[in-house]
Amino acid sequence: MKMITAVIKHFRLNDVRKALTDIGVEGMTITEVKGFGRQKGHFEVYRGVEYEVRFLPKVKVEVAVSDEKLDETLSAIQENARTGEIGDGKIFVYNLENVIRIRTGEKGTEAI
Amino acid sequence: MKMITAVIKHFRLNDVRKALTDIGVEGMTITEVKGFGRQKGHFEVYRGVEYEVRFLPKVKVEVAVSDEKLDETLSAIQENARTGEIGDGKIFVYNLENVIRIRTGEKGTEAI
Amino acid sequence: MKMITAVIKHFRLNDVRKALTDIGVEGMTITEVKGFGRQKGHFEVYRGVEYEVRFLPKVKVEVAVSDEKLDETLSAIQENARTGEIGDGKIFVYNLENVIRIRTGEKGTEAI
Amino acid sequence: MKKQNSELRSQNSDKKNIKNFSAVLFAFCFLLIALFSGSAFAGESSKIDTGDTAWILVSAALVMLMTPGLALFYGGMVRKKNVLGTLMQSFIAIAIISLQWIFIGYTLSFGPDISGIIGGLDWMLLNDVGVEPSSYAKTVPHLAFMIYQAMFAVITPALISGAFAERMKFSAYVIFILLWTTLVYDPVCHWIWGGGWMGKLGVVDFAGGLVVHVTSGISALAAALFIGKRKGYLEELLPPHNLPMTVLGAGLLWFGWFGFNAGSALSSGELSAMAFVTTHTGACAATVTWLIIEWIHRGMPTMFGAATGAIAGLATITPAAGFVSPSSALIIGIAAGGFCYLALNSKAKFGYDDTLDAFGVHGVGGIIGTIGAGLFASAAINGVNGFFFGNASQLFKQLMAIGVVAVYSFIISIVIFKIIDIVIGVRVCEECEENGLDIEQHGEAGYFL
Amino acid sequence: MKKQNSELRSQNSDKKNIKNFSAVLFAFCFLLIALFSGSAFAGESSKIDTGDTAWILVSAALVMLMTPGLALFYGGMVRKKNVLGTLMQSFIAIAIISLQWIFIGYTLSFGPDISGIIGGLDWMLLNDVGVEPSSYAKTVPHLAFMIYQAMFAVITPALISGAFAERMKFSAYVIFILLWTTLVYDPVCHWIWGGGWMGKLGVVDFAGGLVVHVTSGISALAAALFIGKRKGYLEELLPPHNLPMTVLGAGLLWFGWFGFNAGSALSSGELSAMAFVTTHTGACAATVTWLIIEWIHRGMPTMFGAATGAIAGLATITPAAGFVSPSSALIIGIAAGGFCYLALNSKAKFGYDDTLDAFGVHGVGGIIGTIGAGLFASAAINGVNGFFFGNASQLFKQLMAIGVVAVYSFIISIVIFKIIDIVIGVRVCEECEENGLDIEQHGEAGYFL
Amino acid sequence: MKKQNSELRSQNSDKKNIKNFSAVLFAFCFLLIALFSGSAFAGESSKIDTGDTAWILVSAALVMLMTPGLALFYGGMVRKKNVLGTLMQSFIAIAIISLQWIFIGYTLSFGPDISGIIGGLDWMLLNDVGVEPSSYAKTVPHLAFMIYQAMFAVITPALISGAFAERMKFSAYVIFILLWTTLVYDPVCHWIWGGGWMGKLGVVDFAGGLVVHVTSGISALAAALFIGKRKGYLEELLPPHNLPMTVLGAGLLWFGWFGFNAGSALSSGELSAMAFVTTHTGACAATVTWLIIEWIHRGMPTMFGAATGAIAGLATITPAAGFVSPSSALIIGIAAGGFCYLALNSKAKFGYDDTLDAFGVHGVGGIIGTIGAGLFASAAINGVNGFFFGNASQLFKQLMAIGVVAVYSFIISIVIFKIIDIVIGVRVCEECEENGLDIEQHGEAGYFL
Ligand SMILES: Nc1ncnc2c1ncn2[C@@H]1O[C@H](COP(=O)(O)OP(=O)(O)O)[C@@H](O)[C@H]1O
Ligand SMILES: Nc1ncnc2c1ncn2[C@@H]1O[C@H](COP(=O)(O)OP(=O)(O)O)[C@@H](O)[C@H]1O
Ligand SMILES: Nc1ncnc2c1ncn2[C@@H]1O[C@H](COP(=O)(O)OP(=O)(O)O)[C@@H](O)[C@H]1O
Repeated sequence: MKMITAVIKHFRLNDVRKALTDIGVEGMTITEVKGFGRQKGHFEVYRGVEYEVRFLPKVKVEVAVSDEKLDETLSAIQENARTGEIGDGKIFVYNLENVIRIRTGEKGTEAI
Repeated sequence: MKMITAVIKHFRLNDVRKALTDIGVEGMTITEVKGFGRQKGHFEVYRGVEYEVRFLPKVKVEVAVSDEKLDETLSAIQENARTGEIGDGKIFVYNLENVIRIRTGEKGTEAI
Repeated sequence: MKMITAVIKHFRLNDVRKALTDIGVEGMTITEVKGFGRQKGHFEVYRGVEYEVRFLPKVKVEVAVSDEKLDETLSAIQENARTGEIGDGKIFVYNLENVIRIRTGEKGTEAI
Repeated sequence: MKKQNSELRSQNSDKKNIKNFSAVLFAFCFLLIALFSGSAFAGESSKIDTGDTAWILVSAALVMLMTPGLALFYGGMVRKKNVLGTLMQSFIAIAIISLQWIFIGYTLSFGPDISGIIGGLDWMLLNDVGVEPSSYAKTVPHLAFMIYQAMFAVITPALISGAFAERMKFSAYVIFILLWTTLVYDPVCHWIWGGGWMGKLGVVDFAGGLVVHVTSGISALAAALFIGKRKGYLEELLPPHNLPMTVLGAGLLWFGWFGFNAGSALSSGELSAMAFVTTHTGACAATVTWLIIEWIHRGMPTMFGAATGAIAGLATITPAAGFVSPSSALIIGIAAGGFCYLALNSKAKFGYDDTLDAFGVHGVGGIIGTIGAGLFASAAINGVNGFFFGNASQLFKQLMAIGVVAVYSFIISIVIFKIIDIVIGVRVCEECEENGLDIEQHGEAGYFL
Repeated sequence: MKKQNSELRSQNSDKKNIKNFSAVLFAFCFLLIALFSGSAFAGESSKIDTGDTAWILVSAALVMLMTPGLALFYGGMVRKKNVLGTLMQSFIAIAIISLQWIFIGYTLSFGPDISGIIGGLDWMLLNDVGVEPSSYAKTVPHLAFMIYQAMFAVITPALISGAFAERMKFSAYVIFILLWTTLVYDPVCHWIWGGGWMGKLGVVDFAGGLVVHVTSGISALAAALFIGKRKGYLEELLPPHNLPMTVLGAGLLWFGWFGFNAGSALSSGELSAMAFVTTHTGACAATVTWLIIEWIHRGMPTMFGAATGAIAGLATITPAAGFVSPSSALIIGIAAGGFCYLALNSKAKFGYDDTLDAFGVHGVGGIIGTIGAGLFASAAINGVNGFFFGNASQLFKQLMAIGVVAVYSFIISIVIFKIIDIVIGVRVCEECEENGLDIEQHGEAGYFL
Repeated sequence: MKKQNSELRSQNSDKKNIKNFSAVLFAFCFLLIALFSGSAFAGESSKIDTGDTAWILVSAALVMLMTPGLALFYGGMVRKKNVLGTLMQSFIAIAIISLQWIFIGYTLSFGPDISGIIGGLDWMLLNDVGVEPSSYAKTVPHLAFMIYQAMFAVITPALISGAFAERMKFSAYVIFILLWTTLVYDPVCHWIWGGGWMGKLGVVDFAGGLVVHVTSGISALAAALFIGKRKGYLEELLPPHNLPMTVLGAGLLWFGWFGFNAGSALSSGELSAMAFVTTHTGACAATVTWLIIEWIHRGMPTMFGAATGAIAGLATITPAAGFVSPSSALIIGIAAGGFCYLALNSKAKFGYDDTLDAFGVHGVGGIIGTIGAGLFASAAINGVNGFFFGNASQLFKQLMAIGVVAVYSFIISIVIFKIIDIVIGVRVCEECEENGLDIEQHGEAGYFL
C-alpha cells in the first residue's frame, strides 16, 4: 500500500476530489498548509511597510491506495491539479506498512 | 521505529491521549484535518441553496514509537477512537528512518 | 529521496527557512499543529476553573530532499530550531518512494 | 440526524405546504387589521417633551442593542461548534418576546392593575396604547414607553440562556422563553413597576435589579440544575472560542446599559444624569475590584475577568442607579466585583454547570444591587432613604422582595422546564451535543476560516 | 499581477509624485476656501428645538453606523478571501458618497426644484445650507437635515454591492457608485422627497422604501444579471466565512434602523415614537415568519435566516413606518418574511447570482413595503389613508411609483454598467476571482489566525 | 512563568487572603460613604434643558463606546497572540481612568482654577458636583458634563497604547496610564478647557486636538522610542491578525466621534449640527485622500488604508470641528490624509516602532488639526477668526500651544517611563514577547477556532 500526499492549489481541490471518486478512491484526508517554493509570492503592505509574502496557502491531500491503484491515482491527481503555472505543487509517495480501519479493525488493503 | 498516523473523531481525542499516556507514550502531534470517506456528510443550507458537506472535521494524531511499542500503541488508539459508527477513521503506519530530538541531538529510539 | 518532517517552535521558523534556503533547499510545506510532549503546558483559567493546557502550538515543516542533501538539511534544521529548552521539537525522516512535480510531470529527484 | 434530514427532504418536495401556510397567514392578517388597527392612534398631546422623548427613544434603541451585545458576549464564550446556536438564543428572543409583549406581555405587565397581582387585558395588541403620554411617563408618548419596556422584556430571558448554553434544544428554548416571560417576567414586572403590590409596598428597583436580574439569574440557577452539566464539564478544557467577540459584546452591553439605567429615569434631566454617572461608576469599580482579586488569587488579571466584572457591576448597580449617589455606587460596584467573583469561583465546588454564569453574574448581582438600593438609597437623590440614611425598613422591604421574587422565579422555572421536558425534551442528544448545536439544531457552521 | 506589482515598485521609487500631488491638492484647497466658505453660516435661529435636533443628530449617527453594519453583514457572508474587498465596498461608500452629497448630491436631491425633475445647483458645496432650519425640517438646523440625508445616500449604493460581491473590480465599483448616486439616487430622491413630481402627486415613502430599497434592489438585480455568476455558483459550496460577523452586522443594522425610520419623522414626538414601534414590530414579525417557514420547509430554523428575515422586515416596513399602525406593521412584517423567503429560495431556479440577495431582500422588501403603505396607511397616524382605509387611489399611486422607479433604476444601472465595462471592465479576471479580492484588489489578507 | 504559577497555586489554597481583602474593602467603603455621600445632590434646577441633556448623555455614551471601538481597532492589528493583551489595554483604561477621574482627575482638570495651572481639589470624589448645571455647560446637569469629560480622559491614554503594543507589561501599563493621566492629561486639560492659562490666552481646541490627540500622540512617540522595537520589526511579517475587527473598530470610532465632536458643543442646536457636519466631512475627505495617495503610491488602495485614513481625518478635524465651515473641514481632511499617510510611510525610514501608529495618526493629526483651527476658524461659525479670516495671531497661539503641549507631554512621558522601568520594568521578557501577551500576561488565549 502507498500513501500519496499531494500539495495542490485550493481551487483545484474540487476537481481532484471528483477525479479520485471517479476512479473509485473512497476516502481522503485534507489539510490546510502553507507552501514555500519556486512560485513567487505577492506583496502585502501593512502599516507603511511592504512585505513579500512567500508562504502561500495550499491544500494537502492524503490518499492511501493499494499498490495496483497507485499509478491510476497519481495520474488522476496530476491531471486535475495541473494549471501549468509555477506553484501547481508536488506529489509525494510513501510506502505504507499498514492501514487499520478503526471501526472494524480490518487491516491492510481491506481497510483502505 | 514507526510513525503511526491516526485520523479520528474530535471527541475521541481526549480518551486516545489518555490511553497513550497510560502506556507510556510521551509525545504526539495533532493536526486539524478534514476527512472525506464513506461517512455521509450533512446538509447545510446557505442563501436558499442546499449543499451536502462531505468534508468532515477530523483530527490527525501522529505518534512516533519504537518497533516494540507498535502493537500496544495501535490497539490503544483503536480501542479508544472507536465508536462503532462509520467515520471512526483510519490508522496508517509508516516506517520511520530516523528521529532526532532537536534539543539534544539524540537520534533514533532515544529521541522518541 | 527522503522526506524530513520537523515539528518546531513557531518563532524558529523564520531562521529555519533562511537556513534551508541558504543550503539550496527550494521548497517546503508548513502546517500548524499542536504538540504534546515533555514540555509542560501553562495554566489557563476560564470561568473560575483552571485548566492545564498541554497541547502547545507548534509548526510542522516538511522538506523533501535528495539522499545526498539529507545530512546537510538535518543539521541546518537542528541548529536553527534549537533553543536548548524542552519543547524544541523533533525531526522525523521518512523514505520517499517518489516525487512528482505536478506542473511538469517530472519525477524523482528532478521534481524536488 | 440523517433520518431527520431525509424526512425534511420529503417535505421539501411538497412545496404546497408553504403556499397553504402563506394563505393562512394572510387570512390571519386581514383579521388582525380588521379587529385592532386605527383605533388607538388618534389625538395629539401637547404635554410631550421633545428632549425627554428623544432620550427615551435613544434609550430604547440602546437597550435593543444590548441583546445582540449579549449574543456576542455569550457567543464568544462557547465552543466554536455552538456559536450560532448561542447567538440564536439571544437573537430570537428579540423577535419572539417583542411580539409576545405587543400581544399580551405589555398589558399583563403595565395594563390596568388587577388586585396588585397582574395587569388586565385591556391593552392587548396595544389596544388603547397610543401616542399620548401615559401615567408611567408623563412627557413621552405612551408607545415610546411601551417599546422601551419591550426591550427589557426581551433581554431578560436571553440572559437565562447562559445557564444552559451548548446543550438545549432550540424548540424547547423557544417555548421556554415564551412561557417564562408570560408567567415570570410579566407578573413580577407588574408587581414592581406596573402598579402591583410590591411597588405599592415601597419596594424600589430603579432599572430592573429584581425585575430583570433576580428573575433571570435565579431562573438560570434552576435551569442549570434542571438540565445538568455539559459532557466533559470540569474534566476537559471547554474554552471560549472567541474572547474578542466577548469583549465586543461587553462593550456593546456597557454602551447599551446607559439606556437601560439612565433611560429608566423616563426623562432627560437631573435623574438621568445621576443614573448615568452611578451606572458608569458601578461598572468601573466592579471591573477594577474583579481584576485586583483575580490578580491576587490567580496571579494574572484576565481580559475575560475584566469583561465579566464590568457586566457584574452593571447588573448590580441597576436597581440602585437612580436612588444612590456616585460614592455609594462605588461601594456597590466594589461589592459586585467581590461577590460575583466569589460566585464564579465557587461554582466548580458546587458542581452545577451554569455555563456562562447567568446566575453568578445576574442572580448574585441582582441580589447585591437590590440590597444595595436598600442600604444606600438617599432621599436627596430620588425621594427614598435606605438603611444608611436612617430608614431600616427599606432594607427589609428589599430583602422580602428578593426572597419572594427568587422563590417565585425558581419554582415557576422548574415547573416550566419539567413540562417542556415531558412533552418534547429540553436537552439535545449526546451525539448532538458532541457535534454542536450549529450543525444539529440549525444546519449551519459558524465559520469557514 | 506580478507585472502590475513591479510597475508599482517603479512608481514607489519616484517619491516626487506624491509631493507634486500634495502641492496640487493644496492649491485646490485654497481655491475652495476662497470660493465657498464663510458665506452660509451666519445667523442664529430661535426656532430650533433642542430635543428635535438631538434626535436628528443621533439619528444621523445611527444611520451612519448602518453602513459599517452593512459591511459586516455582507462581509461575514462572503468567502474568507473576499472579506476585505466586501467590507471596502461599504466603507468607501461612506467616504465617497458623502463627498458627492456635499458637492452636488444634496443640491440635486433637495435643492430648489426644477420642473419636479431635479434639484437646482444652488446648494452646491452646501452653499446657502446653514444652521437655520430649512423648509424640510422646521425645528432643526438645515445642516443637520442635510447630514442626516447624506447617510441615506451613503448606504443605498452600498446595498447594491451585495449583488456583485466577490467578483467586481474596485475601480469599477467606485465609478459605479458615483455615477449611480448622481443619476439614480439623487433624481429619485428629488422626485419623492425633494419637492419633485412623485411627492406632489401624493406618493408616500416614509423613510425610503422607494428611494432607498427599490432603487438599490432593482439595480442589484440589474447588476447581478449584467456581471454574471461567480465561478462555482450552485456547483460548489461557497459558504459564508463568518456568520457571527453577519449577526453582528444585522444587530448594528437593526439598531441603526431606528434612526433611519424613527428619525425620518424629523422631530422627536408622537410620529417618531410611532415609527419606532412599527419598525421594531415589522422586523420582529418578519424574523419569526421567516423562521417558521424555514422550519417547515427545511426542517431547521437557521441563524442566517433569522438575520436575513430581520433585515427583510426592516427594509419592508421602511416606507410605511410613519404611516401605519403597529398592527398593520405586524402584517407588513409577516408579508416581508414570506415574500423575501420566497425570493431567496427561488433564486437558484432562475439561476442568476444575486450573491448576497440585495434584490431578494431590498428589492422585494422595498416593493412589498411601498405597497404596504398604500394598503395600510391611516390618516389617524399621519394624514394619509390607504386602500384599507377607503383610499384606493393611494395604492395605485404607490404601484405607479414602484413601476417608474424600478424601470428607471434598472435601465440606468444597466447603462452605467455597460459604459464602465467598455471603458475599464467591471469584473475581475478569472484567476483574480480565484485568489480573492483581498489579495488581488487590495493587496491584503483579512486574517492571520 | 512556571515558578510564578506554582506560587500562585500556593496562594490559591490560602483562600483567607481574599476574605481579609474583602473585609478591608468593606471597611474602606463605609468610610467613603460616611465622608462624601449625600452632600452634593440636593436641589433641583429649572435651567436644565431636556434636549441639551439628552444630547450630552447620548454623546457621553457614544464617547464611551469609542474606547471599546479603539480596543477592536487596535486589537485587530496585532498578531493573534497579543489580541487580548491589546484589548485589555483599552478596556482597563475605561475602568481605571474613570475612577481616577471621579477621585481626582475631574477636579484637577475642571476644579476651581489655581493660577491657571491646575484645578483645585475642591471637587475631589465629586464633592459639590451635583445635578445643577455648572458654568461649563449651563443647560445640563454638572454631573452630565463631568461624565462626558470622563470619557475623554479614558480614551486618551488608551490611544497611546498603540505605540507600545505587543510588548509592554500589563502592570507597568496600569501604572503608566494612572500617572500619565494625572500628570499630563489633567493639567493640559485644565490649561485649555478648565479655565487655565492657554484657554485664557485664546488658544482654541474644540474637542481635543491638543488635549487628546497631541498629548497622546506625542507621548506615543516618546513611548515608542523609550520601549524600543518589537523583535522582528521590519524583518519579518508582523501582520494584523484580524482586519475585519479593525474595520469594525473604525466604524464604532467614527460613530462615537459624533458624540466626541458634536457633543463638545455642550448643547443641541446650531453648533452641534455644524460640528457634526465638519466631523463627517473631515473624515470622508481624509479617507478618500489616503486611498488616492495609496493607489498612486502602492498601486492598490487598501481596506486598512481606508480605516486608518478615516481615523486620521477624525482626529485631525477634532480641534477645528466647531470653529470651521464644512468646506474648511474638507481641506483639513485632505491635509489629514496626506500628512498622516506620509507619517506612516516614513516611519520605517526613521526606524522607530510606533506599532499601531499612535503618533503617526493622533500626533500628526492633532497637530495638523490644531493648526487647521488656527487657519480656518471663522467668527461666523463660533466667534473666533483664524489666519485666513484675517486673524494671524490665532495661528501663532495655536502653534505656541502645540509646542508647549508637545514638549510637556514628551518630557513627562519619558520621565514616567523611566521611573516605572527602574521600579518594575516596562517591557516583557523576550520569551514572553514570543509567546505573546495573552498567555504570558493574562493566562488566556484569544481564540479556539
Ligand atoms: N522540497 C519540498 N518539500 C516539501 N514541499 C515542497 C518542496 N518543494 C515544493 N514544495 C511544495 O510544493 C509547492 C509548489 O512548489 P513550487 O516550487 O512553488 O512550484 P512547482 O511545484 O510548480 O515547481 C510549494 O508551495 C510547497 O508547498
Ligand atoms: N484512502 C484514504 N486515504 C486517506 N484517508 C482516508 C482514506 N479513507 C478514509 N480516510 C480518512 O478516514 C476518515 C474516515 O473514513 P470513513 O470512510 O468515513 O469511515 P470508516 O473509517 O469508518 O470506514 C475519513 O474522513 C478520512 O479522513
Ligand atoms: N513520539 C512523538 N510522536 C510525535 N510527535 C512527538 C513525539 N514526541 C514529541 N513530539 C512532538 O515534539 C514536540 C516537542 O516534544 P517535547 O517532548 O515537548 O520536547 P523535546 O522535543 O525537547 O523533548 C511535541 O510538542 C510534539 O509535537
